[in-house]
Amino acid sequence: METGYISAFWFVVIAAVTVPLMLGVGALLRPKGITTKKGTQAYECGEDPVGSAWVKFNIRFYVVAIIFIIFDVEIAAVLPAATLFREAVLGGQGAFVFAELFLFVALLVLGLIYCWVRGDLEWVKGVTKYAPKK
Amino acid sequence: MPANSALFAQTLTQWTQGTWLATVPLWAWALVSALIIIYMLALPFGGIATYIERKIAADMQDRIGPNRVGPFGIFQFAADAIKMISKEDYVPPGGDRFLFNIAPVLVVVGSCAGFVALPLGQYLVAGDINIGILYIMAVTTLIAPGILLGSWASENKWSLLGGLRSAAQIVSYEIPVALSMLPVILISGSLQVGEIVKQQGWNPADPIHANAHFWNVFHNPFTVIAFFILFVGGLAETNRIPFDLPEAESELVSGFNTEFSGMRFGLYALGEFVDVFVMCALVTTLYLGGWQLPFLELDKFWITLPSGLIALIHVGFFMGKTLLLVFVVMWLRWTLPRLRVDQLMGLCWKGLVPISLFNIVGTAVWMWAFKGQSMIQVLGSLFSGGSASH
Amino acid sequence: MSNGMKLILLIAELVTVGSALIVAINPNILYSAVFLLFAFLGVAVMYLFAGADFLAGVQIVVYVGGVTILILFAIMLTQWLYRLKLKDIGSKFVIPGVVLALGLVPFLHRGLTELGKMIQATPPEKMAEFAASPKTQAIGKALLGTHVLPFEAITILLLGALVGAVWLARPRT
Amino acid sequence: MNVLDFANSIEGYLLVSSVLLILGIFAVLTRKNAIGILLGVELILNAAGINFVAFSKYHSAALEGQLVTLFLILIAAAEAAVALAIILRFYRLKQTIDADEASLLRH
Repeated sequence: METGYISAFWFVVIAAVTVPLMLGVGALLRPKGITTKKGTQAYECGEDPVGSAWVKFNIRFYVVAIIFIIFDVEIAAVLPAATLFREAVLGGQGAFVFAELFLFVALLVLGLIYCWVRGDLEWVKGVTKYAPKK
Repeated sequence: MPANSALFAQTLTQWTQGTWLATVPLWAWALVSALIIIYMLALPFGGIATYIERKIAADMQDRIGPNRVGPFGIFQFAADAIKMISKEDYVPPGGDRFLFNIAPVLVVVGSCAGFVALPLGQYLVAGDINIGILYIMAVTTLIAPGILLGSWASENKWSLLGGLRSAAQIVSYEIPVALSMLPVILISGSLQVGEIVKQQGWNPADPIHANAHFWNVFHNPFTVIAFFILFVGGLAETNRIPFDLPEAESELVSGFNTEFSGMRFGLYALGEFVDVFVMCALVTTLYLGGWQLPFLELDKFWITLPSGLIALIHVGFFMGKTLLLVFVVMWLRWTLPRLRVDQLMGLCWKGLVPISLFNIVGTAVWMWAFKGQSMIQVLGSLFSGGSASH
Repeated sequence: MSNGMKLILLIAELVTVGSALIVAINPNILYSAVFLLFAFLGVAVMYLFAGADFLAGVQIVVYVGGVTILILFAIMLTQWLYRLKLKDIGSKFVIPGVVLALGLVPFLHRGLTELGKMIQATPPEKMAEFAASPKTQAIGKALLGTHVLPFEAITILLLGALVGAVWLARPRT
Repeated sequence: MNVLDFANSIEGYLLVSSVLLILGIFAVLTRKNAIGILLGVELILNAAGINFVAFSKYHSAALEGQLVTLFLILIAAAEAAVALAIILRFYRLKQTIDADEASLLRH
């Protein structure tokens, strides 16, 4: 294993330790005995919060996440082939790698066109459809 | 034979040759390099950036800005830090204490760990690992779950809405960002950041002409577009204006960090600024030649410069380019209005993603047609009658 | 490999197992999802130590950055259903579940103890050389060479999954 | 055998993988919540991935195991997307995500 990962390990450890460290330093420095009164509420512009804070939200967030994960996976899958492209081009045999890359882009474009045409990328579509007719 | 890619630690080892520090093992130097970069670069930058941002804002709005603490108010960030540290450590009573505590850790780790693969100088990169770009993509994904969990744990409607927007925005814009890194990978044939920067030098005497092709942003017309897409996507991933919907103060109070106060808020703000730096440094590394100077190679200069001076010049150029981009980020804040949610998603999926897919094909065709040479090299070989091409 | 590195691997394995335990038995589904994130990270470190650097990166990008976000969205979207009855464990299959899970233990134990005899011995230096070699380009060559057919099949499957999942998730009137 | 060496051996990897498998099966069978079942499935898939990677290093010192794991991760992501979309659909139809309620082959 490369030694660079040792650095990565220390970075993660130090960054993770920094958070409790700073909060701990604060606990030592700050004046004692002054605490917010119990029974404080969530800050919603001074009004009393109505209902649970864990509201139901727009399902569009979820559809976007689904589209994202498929694109993300496709990109991860094409990275190894992409690193070979330069070598193949300089060696005069780029056609195969190029075909592979083109297929990758074509599949992503197809998926994107499907989502676009069927309106999954329209953020406000659901709202306007359910809005009461005048 | 395992490759030694902890270049920063290795450099420290070499500099301390012959002193009493020579017996310190590599892992300890790796720890030292992590301490140096996080505590002397990342976190101070996060602090000073708040001061710089306020000063820039003041200049643009014809105000004076912070001017009380120290000369030109330069110690304002220290005063802010002391204020935040000494504030009450507040956890919302209805919220989820465990998730509330763990969320800032994820955000800070996600932004600080990205520094590992950023080459500050030729030999000043903490870990030049061979999946460098993938590594940076991987660690920065920790930020989105951190923001989402923190907003959930706050038990506040504004927080939750801000967190959901933020997560959706970060994951959406990760696609154009990743797609805009692909042209660089096609050009360089490597995920290793050190290798990518090395190829962006200028060396017409190189036997394989394509090995040193000047900055990637000028490699072909498509990479110019990809550079801008990467920058815009980076703005959105770091929740900066004009993409600051997650913390839009006019509609969501303060967004996902509404309930975070004192040092907890400080850590979020710090994480955000560090993330801005990582993003700008990544753009610099991939497209603006990293530590490379335009048209100069200090190693092959007509006088032999001391290696320490070369390292300093490299770091200076890297920081200069990166801070210029950071300045642009702050400049945009006072220039552009905020987008609406539908415009945000539309810009990403209907604008940036198709264009960056087009860029990939375009770059591949260019590479194929011109044997991997850049625009400048092609023009150069045209003027010299094709003699420079191999 | 030095003892310190082995210790890091041991910690990663313990984190993986401990997080998986919490995923399986914690009644609060949100905590299960959060600890699933840590289990994914632990598995990524284990991949790294087994010489699969590229896979470790893909594991984090896909699982932590993708699947976890998706699961968290799903939990937050549906949570008002079960926040009142946090006790999530307790389907019809609790007893079969415990029996089956415990029943697998002797088989796996036997498999593990017999394993040393079953696998062929790989020379340690070959193993170390394999673990140290960079994998990205090698995987790329394999994906474009010997394994091109499953690779293409999977990219097409992903397109199908995108169309199907978006169709299922789309709001209807 | 030293515990550190055990962690770095194929037995250590397979022990982790089998514990993940057992816990995954346990979660799949005992969860009422359909998303909980999905969490269990993810554990099982990761257990399989660990197995392939471990054999790839310790048994054959060849790349095949890693390729299978790569395919596995890619398919697992598609599976998660489709499974969560199905759960969402079920939630909209029945206003519940209790997997025990999903007993009809139609909607």
